[in-house]
Amino acid sequence: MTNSLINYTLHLADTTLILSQRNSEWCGHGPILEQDIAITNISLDLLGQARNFYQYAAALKNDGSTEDSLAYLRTEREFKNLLLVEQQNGDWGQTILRQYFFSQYQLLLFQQLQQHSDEQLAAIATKAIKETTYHVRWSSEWVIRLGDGTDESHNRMLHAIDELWRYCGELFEAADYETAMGIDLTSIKQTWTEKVTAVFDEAKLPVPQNVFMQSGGKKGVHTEQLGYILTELQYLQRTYPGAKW
Amino acid sequence: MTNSLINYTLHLADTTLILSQRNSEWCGHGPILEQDIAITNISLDLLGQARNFYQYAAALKNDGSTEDSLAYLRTEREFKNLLLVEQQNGDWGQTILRQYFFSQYQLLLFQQLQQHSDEQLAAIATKAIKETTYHVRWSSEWVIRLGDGTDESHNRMLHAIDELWRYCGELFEAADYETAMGIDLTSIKQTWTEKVTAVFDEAKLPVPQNVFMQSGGKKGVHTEQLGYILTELQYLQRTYPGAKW
Amino acid sequence: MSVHDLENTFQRKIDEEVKIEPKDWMPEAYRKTNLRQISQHAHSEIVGMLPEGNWISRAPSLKRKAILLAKVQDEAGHGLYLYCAAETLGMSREQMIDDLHSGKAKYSSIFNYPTLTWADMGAIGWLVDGAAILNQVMLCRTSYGPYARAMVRICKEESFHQRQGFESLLVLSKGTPEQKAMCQDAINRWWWPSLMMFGPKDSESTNSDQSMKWKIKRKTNDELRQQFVDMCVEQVKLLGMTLPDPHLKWNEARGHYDFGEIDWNEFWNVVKGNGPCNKQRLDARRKAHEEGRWVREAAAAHAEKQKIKAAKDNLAAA
Amino acid sequence: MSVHDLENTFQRKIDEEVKIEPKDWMPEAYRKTNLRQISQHAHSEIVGMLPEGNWISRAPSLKRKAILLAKVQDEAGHGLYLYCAAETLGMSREQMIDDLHSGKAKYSSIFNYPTLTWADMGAIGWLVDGAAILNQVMLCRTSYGPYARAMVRICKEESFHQRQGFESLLVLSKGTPEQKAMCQDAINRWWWPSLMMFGPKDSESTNSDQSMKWKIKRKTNDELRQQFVDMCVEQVKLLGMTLPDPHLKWNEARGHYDFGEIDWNEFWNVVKGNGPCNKQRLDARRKAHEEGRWVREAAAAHAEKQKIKAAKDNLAAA
Repeated sequence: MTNSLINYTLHLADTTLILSQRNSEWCGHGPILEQDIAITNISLDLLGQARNFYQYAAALKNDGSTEDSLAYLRTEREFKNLLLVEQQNGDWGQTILRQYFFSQYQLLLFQQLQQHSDEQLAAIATKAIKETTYHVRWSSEWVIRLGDGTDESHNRMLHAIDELWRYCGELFEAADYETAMGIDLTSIKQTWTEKVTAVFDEAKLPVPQNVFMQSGGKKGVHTEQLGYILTELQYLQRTYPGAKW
Repeated sequence: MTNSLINYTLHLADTTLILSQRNSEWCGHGPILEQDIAITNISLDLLGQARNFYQYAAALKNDGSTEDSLAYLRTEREFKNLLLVEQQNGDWGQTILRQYFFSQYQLLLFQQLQQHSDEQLAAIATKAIKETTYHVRWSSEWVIRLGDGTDESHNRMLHAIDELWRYCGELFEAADYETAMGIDLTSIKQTWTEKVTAVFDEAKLPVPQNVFMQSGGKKGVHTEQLGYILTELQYLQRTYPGAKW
Repeated sequence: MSVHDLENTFQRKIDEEVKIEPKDWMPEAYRKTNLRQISQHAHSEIVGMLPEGNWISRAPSLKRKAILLAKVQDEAGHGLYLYCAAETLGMSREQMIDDLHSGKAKYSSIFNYPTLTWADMGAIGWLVDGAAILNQVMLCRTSYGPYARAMVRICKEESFHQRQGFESLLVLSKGTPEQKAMCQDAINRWWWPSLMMFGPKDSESTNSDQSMKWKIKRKTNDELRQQFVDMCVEQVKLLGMTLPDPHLKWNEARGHYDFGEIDWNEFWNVVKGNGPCNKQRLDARRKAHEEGRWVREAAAAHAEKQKIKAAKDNLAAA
Repeated sequence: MSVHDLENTFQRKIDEEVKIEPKDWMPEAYRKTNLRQISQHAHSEIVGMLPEGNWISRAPSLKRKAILLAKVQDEAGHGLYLYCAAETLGMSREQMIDDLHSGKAKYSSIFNYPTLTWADMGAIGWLVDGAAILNQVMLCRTSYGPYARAMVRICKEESFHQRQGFESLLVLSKGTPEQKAMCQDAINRWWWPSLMMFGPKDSESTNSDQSMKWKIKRKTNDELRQQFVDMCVEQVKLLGMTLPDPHLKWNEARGHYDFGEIDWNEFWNVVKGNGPCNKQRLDARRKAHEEGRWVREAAAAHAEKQKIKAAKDNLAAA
């Protein structure tokens, strides 16, 4: 049980960290100042969640691990983040679509985790519900704004869907540790699909059918993206082992 | 004297390594298969030169340093490469222009080094003359082809000149260790300017006047580019210290 | 009222520390000076996100990453307050941004220097924010109301940033030999540019007299610079580091530290556009603006569609 | 000569191991099959540069970086030989590339897998090049002259690559615990996809009979696959590693190793376009082609200008 709990917590931590890292690439480069602030804010929120999860995982491992040793000293095959969050930012449309797909899922997941028997996970989830609700609202509004904006924005959203949809299946494919933790991804999938369909409908965007889904992230088999993210993220800790910052 | 020799050799090594690294980013992404091969070939040549210089520097330091410890375990402020070679590839025009600026300079430098009292530097330079002559020919032909090709290619070359010219001054600004080594950059600058002017003339490209020149690379004060190059280059050695590959 | 009366009323408000508000009459030169200063301050906040944003992905601990993200986000927020304050003086944000991108409007030269190591983050917090704070505390009492109020909000956050920057250097100064060297190196590279943040010597500063009279500026360049030096000389002792100025020396008679001559060549060169990162900073801002165009256009188009839809729904309901 | 006579002459050449050359008469199906196979082989070399090119910047030593660069460069060269050989059969390189980008033409599915660690470089050299070599040695005796000659040149270099790949794994296998684990992990991920390189089982392979008759293909899929398994089972012992197949077992009666069933679902899925990297590989090739358009156009424009200038000079000289 504990192994599954640790792995699951690491999955949650890695996922939020990597998405935070990707979003933070926009800092200073956003399309509008207010949105630069918003995406950085979301990045901060996700980082805060990641830190909570890493700290919990470190406590569970009880072997000297810290939030930093877990984030900075593990390698690609040990990371358990979703493939979706390691994908490149692409344009603004791709970034907010990735956020919407993820946050819609995360909100439903956190709502479920609030009831989980593991009190710490439940507490972290509870703490994060309010900001995640905002993430869903902010990103879904952007999906609609861009899907039903100009021809150009609509086409860019079609392209973004083509890039990202194939990574949405993994959200609902339970890894062994998720099953062991009793996470019900089936009901989450159903609600997620309904919500996404409704938003896409308002955004005048088509919901893809019959797309083959990629997976592997939850088990440490990533795309070629993650390695590069880690070279930047981990460089200083690798270069100055044991130093305090 | 030895300190200057070591620093100068490291400057030569770092410069060729970083340019090799930049060029190799094109591998598999070049505009024409034959040019993919050519740029990869140049990358290999430069890497070969870098290895010769690093191996010599390691021998001079005589403190357990190896070509790999020098390339993989020094940090940004210790690297002495020219600012020119750490700049981004940009488009094909910017890449071949960077190559031309550098190779034209390197050929003149190597011709001078062939006569240097340090036999090893002279030997390395001699060995590299033939391939460097080819680099000059290959890149200058591309400058002409693109400068006097289509309107689009001409404009892209103008943009490339705007990006890179400001880094050409540093080629001829002697660092202390270059002066100590008796390198005559003044005569190199004169010939370089004549050659570049002739090529630009044939390419129907304007030679910029009165551009403020950036420098610092030879002294370890780089642009914000180098740090990122090193996170990728050095990651595995930093992650697995002491391992053999 | 005659112009002469208006001018008298205006100057009396200033002398009596009554804030000038957007709807008040003001001399054209006062409006222009404030607009230039406030918008350039806003540009500085935005451009200033870039050298620090450069180290977010490589921050060496999750805590430092969070602190840095929050700092840069605050700076964006400051830019927002300041653009809003500047807009009250009659120029649109779009126009201000165009002026920045065309080179017509300036931003603080300090951001034209590259951030080369992690320690630069601490050095920027300590020295750059430190210098900015001296300027800004003064500006909290500036005569133009919207500017003063924006500055009060900003000052609160900047003090926090400066303390975190210093704390980050303190940790390095107690760390490994490499970290100590990294700390000293960053201080060596950021010290003189920070002194340059206070602008030219008073004797060569063109705008000063009128700005002092209108209480846009409340202390001179040299006064602020001296205050900064005096403060930093004490603070650097806590780090066990040195400032890269062999001429730093307590002058008993003046009651201040003497310090070396700034390289004014470098100062003017960077102001003129020849600093290490001038091109990169503006290229980055222009690129963000250009690549964001389709996003802004789509948002506007969508908003328009919503308006039309709402109008239709109203008609239908009526 | 009647078609019947032409066909007889053609088949007799093949039976007597006389190469078919570009100017020879050949059945349309023979021409098409060779064109498809050679061009797809060329595409494979080019696309194959991508998974390996992915580790050039991160190669863990200068020597390994040089070896990898040289390998990828060789592959580009192989692609060049093969495109030239294919062009002799009546299709331009431009058209072949368009077919690749449109999805009409295939390339070896093995390259649709991601390279996730440095050890993947060694695994690809050992297993993927190893499998390719078995195919290619056979092709050195293929009936179409230009293809056979290209393959002879290619085989020389590929053997070298395979040895370097194996040697790279050998070093890992004698290294730190992390390196050993990295080595085993890469073998685990690349083993089954390498077996899939030999294609469907003979019983389900559509092209085989005619290809065997025309000596385009000289051994069956299953024959080659068995040869590969037998070889690798011995080689993996030298690494002190295991192959991820619990059913591997020497079969005395057959004189070969029995091995487990390939996941044909995965095989067909990847062929159909659903592998982990299918999209990325084609996107990268299309992008390179698109972004290179202005370069090719400029080169052509310049060449044209040179021609005109030369013609003028000739006239002037006359």
